[in-house]
Amino acid sequence: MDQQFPDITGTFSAVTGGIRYLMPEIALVAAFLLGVIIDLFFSRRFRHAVLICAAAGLGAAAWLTLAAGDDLPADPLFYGMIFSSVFSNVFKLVFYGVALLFLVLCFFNRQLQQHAKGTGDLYNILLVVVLGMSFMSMSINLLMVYLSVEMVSVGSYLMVGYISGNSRQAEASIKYALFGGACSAIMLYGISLIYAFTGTLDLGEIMVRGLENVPSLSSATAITLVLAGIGFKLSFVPVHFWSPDVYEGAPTPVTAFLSTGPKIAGFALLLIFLMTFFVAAEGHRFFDFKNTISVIAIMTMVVGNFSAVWQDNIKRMLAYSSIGHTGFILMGFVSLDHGGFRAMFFYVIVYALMNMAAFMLADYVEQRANAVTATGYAGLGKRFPLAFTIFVVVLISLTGIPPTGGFIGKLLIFSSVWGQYRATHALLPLAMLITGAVTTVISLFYYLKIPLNAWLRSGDTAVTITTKNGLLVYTAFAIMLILLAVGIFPQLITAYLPG
Amino acid sequence: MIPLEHYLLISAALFCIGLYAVFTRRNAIQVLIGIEFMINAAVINFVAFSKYDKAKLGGQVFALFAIVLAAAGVAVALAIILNVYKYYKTIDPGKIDELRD
Amino acid sequence: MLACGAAVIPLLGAIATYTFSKRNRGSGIAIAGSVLTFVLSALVFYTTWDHTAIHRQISWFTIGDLTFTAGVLLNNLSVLMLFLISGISLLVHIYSAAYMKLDPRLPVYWTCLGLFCFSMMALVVADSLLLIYLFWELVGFSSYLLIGFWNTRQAAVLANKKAFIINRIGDIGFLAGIMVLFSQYHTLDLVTLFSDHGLVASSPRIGGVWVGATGQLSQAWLTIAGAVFFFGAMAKSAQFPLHTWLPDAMEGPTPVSSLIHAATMVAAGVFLLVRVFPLFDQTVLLLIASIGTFTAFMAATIALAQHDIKKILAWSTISQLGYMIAAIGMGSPESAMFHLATHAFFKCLLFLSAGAVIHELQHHYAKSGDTTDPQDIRNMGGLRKKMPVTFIVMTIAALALAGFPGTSGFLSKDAVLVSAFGWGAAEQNVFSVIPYLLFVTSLLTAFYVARLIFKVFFGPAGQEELHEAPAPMRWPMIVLALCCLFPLFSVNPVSFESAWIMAGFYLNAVEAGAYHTYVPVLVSLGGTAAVFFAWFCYGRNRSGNIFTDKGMLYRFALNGWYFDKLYLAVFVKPVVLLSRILFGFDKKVVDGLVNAVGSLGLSLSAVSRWTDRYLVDAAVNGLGSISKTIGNFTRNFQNGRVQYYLLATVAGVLLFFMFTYFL
Amino acid sequence: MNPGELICYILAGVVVISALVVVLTANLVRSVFLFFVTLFALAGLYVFSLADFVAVTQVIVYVGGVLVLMLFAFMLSNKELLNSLRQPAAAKLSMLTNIPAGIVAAGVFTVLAISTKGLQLAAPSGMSLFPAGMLNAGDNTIHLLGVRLMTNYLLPFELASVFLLMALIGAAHLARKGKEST
Repeated sequence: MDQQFPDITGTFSAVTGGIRYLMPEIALVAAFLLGVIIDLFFSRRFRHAVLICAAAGLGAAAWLTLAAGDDLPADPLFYGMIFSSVFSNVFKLVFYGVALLFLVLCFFNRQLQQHAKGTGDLYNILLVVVLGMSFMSMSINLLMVYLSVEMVSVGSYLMVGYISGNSRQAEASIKYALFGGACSAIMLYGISLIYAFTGTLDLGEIMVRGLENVPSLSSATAITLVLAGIGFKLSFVPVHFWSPDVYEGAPTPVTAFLSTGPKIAGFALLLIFLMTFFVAAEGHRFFDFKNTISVIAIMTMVVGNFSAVWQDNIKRMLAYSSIGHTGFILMGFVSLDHGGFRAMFFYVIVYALMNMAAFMLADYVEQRANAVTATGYAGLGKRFPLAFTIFVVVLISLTGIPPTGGFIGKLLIFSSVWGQYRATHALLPLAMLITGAVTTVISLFYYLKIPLNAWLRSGDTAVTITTKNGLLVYTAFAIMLILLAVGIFPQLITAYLPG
Repeated sequence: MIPLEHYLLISAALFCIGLYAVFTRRNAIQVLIGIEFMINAAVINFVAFSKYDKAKLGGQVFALFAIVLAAAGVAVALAIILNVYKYYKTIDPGKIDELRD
Repeated sequence: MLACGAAVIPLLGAIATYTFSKRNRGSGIAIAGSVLTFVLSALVFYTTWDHTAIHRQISWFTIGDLTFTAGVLLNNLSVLMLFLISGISLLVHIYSAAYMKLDPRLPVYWTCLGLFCFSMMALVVADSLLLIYLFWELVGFSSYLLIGFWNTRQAAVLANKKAFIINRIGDIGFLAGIMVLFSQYHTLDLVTLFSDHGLVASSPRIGGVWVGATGQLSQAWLTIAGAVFFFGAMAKSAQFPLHTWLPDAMEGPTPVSSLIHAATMVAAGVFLLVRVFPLFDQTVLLLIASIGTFTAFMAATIALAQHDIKKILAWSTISQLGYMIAAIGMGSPESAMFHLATHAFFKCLLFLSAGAVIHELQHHYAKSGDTTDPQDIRNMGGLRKKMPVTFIVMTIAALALAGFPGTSGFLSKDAVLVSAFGWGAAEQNVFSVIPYLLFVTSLLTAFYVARLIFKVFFGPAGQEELHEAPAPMRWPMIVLALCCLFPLFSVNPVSFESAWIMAGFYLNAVEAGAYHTYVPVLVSLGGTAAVFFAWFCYGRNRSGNIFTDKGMLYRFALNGWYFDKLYLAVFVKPVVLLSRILFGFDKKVVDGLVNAVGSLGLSLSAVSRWTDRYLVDAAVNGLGSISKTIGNFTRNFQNGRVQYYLLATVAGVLLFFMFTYFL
Repeated sequence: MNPGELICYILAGVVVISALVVVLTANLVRSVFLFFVTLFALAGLYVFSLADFVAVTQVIVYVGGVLVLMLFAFMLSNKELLNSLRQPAAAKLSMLTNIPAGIVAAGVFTVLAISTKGLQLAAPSGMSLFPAGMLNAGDNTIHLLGVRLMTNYLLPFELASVFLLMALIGAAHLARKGKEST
């Protein structure tokens, strides 16, 4: 056909060869397309048809990921677009799990179920967001990075504004969309600078060398802009401003999902981005990743935890606390070669579980007792003993007290940072350790508010208690058991972690 | 052919103009226009440097994707803006501040 | 394994009481479980004491190439603690059944108590620092539940929050210590680390370098490791400056105070220090000795001025814990353990007797609708005739606390003091004051405990129709009273060295010589003098009071040396202030700077308020457009606006960038 | 300076000046229409960078799609727009309030300008990073792009289609009225 492309069949088989490694993603797309059709034609007769379809798609994707097992490609797929590895598979399983929990939350959320326009589109959007997240954990090309980040972002704006049942939800969505749009434009500009400096979009050796060739100031500018874009997904300081407002305004199931799924996808992306430079071991010459991330981690922990102390609204408090957790997980990134890799994975998984459980219970209480503030929780412990018992355990885990998974996670992160400190005797790891320890104590102040109010204060007599949705609590209960089991037998997770 | 660093300068100027619009405009649609400026600034870079990348044409392809994704983003953002207008009767981002500490 | 069984039964009991508490309200199950635990512990104790240590472990989990193990370690130390805890908890269980009979949340009480006993016992038999840490936290958590058991009282809620947070602060020290040790030796197993030929003992410290199994650290880290472990123990064992939670923790039910805050939980800190004893170097030991002595002295002076019967006992607990800690610091962990064991019995008894008194008075006041505080010793008197059994057992306990011959306290206190004087003789510098301070403290102890007894049991009888506590409360007290006498510990009532507990530990002969003779004599004589002095002040005629209520020293002591206020000013307020500042910054991104500065001081905020008012006034006065513009300017930076979030974000990134690359 | 370069600079000038006016003018309608001018000038710049297909896409997608959407949204959301085309005069004073924003934007521009200045990327050192050679004015970029999109960039291409479908569904959902509601 053309002398430039002599072997068109060869190039094409290179593409088709990669398809078998994308079975989970294909399952998601298939479920998405099927869901669109079902929503159009059958949703009137079977209200939950799309939900079942989405759950089936996610289940199939999870199963395919597990079934693939060790069948991993040796080389990047699709001309260096993505790379499927053990680590991306772990992330993908977390995403699918979080999305399934989100579906459970949606199923029991009265506001969503009574939404006049139906919930079918939400599940379809969710599938695409999950698709984007799983590509975020695999992309090794800046085009794929941008595309998958945009998929997740735009999908998230839609999810936040999905109901728009009141002014606050609409406000949250516009804030999210404008902030996110600006951040992704900043990231795009950073990518364009990297392309201008290096001439390649592949995250790899050539790019690192190209960035080395330009003055360190230039490459630092480009990398800073890209990090700001990734930071938007992670909501670390100073790119965190949006998250408290959006988390408070969004419907609770969406908040639960956003503070878990896309955030973890952001960690996956950050990991890929950093590994590019760490593998080449030359990253420090033009950009001091470790110190930058250390400072960001410290600031993020301080801002998140200290601001949370003042919150009364539970969702807002959890939003700030999730900022604090972001800072904590970032500590693991600084000490990747001292066990931080494992620690980060472990913490991310445990964080996903406990965060989802916390929001589930917040949603449960919100729906049954109409309480959204800590002071509004007064005396509710006696009314919902099971829910609040679980809540206490989940909060204990979030604080990082044994015998819960949160404790093991914190222990692993702390010891990896300690290892980093031992290796370098630098000031910043020590500062991180101290900040981490202090903010852990601080976090006790606001986490304690919930049991304090629920159990130890007597509340108003007339609290309207509406319909039962026990399964939500039982799901949270199951998560609590997992957290405890993981706290006592960390082997349950560590045995399957890469790194 | 103008030198590549002039392209970089033009794009930097456009980027910062967009940034300024995002910070200051009192109308959400104009804020969106600012974001579009920032995206177009990146597109200038991609296109200008793509000249040297004949083998993969990464810059031009990226530019195409950026334009298409931006359009989709704008469509979603406008739908959201109209929803906001329903409740606030304004689309001044500065006046939409019910959610705060 | 019997020991595992002993440790787990309380947990099962806790679950069982929680599940099947409809009938009998859980008391039966709880007491039965407690009896079983005690029997098992006694068996374990009988088979293991003075035998070779038993150590069984399984692989717990693996991270990377590091394997963590879990298991039990039974040596003299742990079986003694096991026996002690199970014995005292059995008695407290029986006592509680009567004391808490009328409480509507009795099953919850049993559950928490069971959880506490479980975690405490598991703590003492655990064989790795990580496991100890785990149960250490559980102990803290269950005590949090128990202190706040009467959750309708605001004071109880505050007290348990305070206890929990102070304990958490200490836990960070513990965790830091674990991390240092782990990075040095890559194991947390107690036997591997701390046995006679363990890693700690065999790792050389040459030329300022601490050589470990996997590398070397500066010797400073050895000191730090010891210091942070001590820090952890300080919080649990209520040592200065982390002692303030303990007196407040008396808000819990009295049996809880007795079990947790006198006999067992606070002993966990001492236990930990004895467990990791080989780790401490000279600096840390000196620190431990000084802090312990200071705490002992300080708490004793505070106890002099308290009016609340439980508060007096609480401060005396702190003081006695100071003794134990000081003994460890002076390189005599065996006497610390001995004192721990004797103290557990007599302090438990003191609390239970106090509980009996409070219980009776409470009922009496409740019946007559009186609102007098049933815990204030100023309102008591003459109870000797109404509650003779209580009077006798409490007096025995008080004598033990004061260290009179014939009691167990005499033996253990002498053990501590003799080793202190032996140690002090070797010290040339200012630290040689430590044994004398401890001696003075023992006189103070005799005085305040005599004051307590005289105020409560002597003098004119105030109340009518008071009678002895019910039998389930009385009998545990009598049993404990017998345990406070010397025969349980030593056949020879005057020589602590013949005590089996001392013999059971590696007894490094105290080269004391003359101290053996005159220290016990001095203590006894001084104690007697102090008691007579107290009789002179309080017993003979109640108006006599050497402390006038207006004295500065008196107020100083009454308020616990003002530590709570100091902490409020030095620690709590800055934290609150800092979080307020950060909150303000986030709240009003840039404009918040004004508010942040404003929150720094009332005066500054007054200035900013004045500015506001001034500007508004100016607007009215015709400077309309300018002030509107400025007002608009400040309003622009108000919260909730996404554009200002973006501006702050970009400005933040820019500042960070400039700071990194242009400065 | 040959005519090509001159036109390039003129287009660049138009881009920057019109963008500045878009941002600074108080008149909303004028600013939206000047946005149109900026986009066209940008498309011209792309043509001069040998990216004719990108230029065409720019015109079709932005001018034909985005701008029209924005105008509609304008009409729907600014009822007073039809009455008075100017913002209230008081808004002019609010220029002062934009000073911090101006400082930050100028700061970003300074950093960007410094970090891209004097890179001499057209010089051989920059070229060496781009081993496959340069595009020529005569190259058929549409052909090249087509082949690349079907081979190297097939995965993002397909993924973008899924993304667009999702955005469409979502935007339609937000904009449409509920089935039951009036």
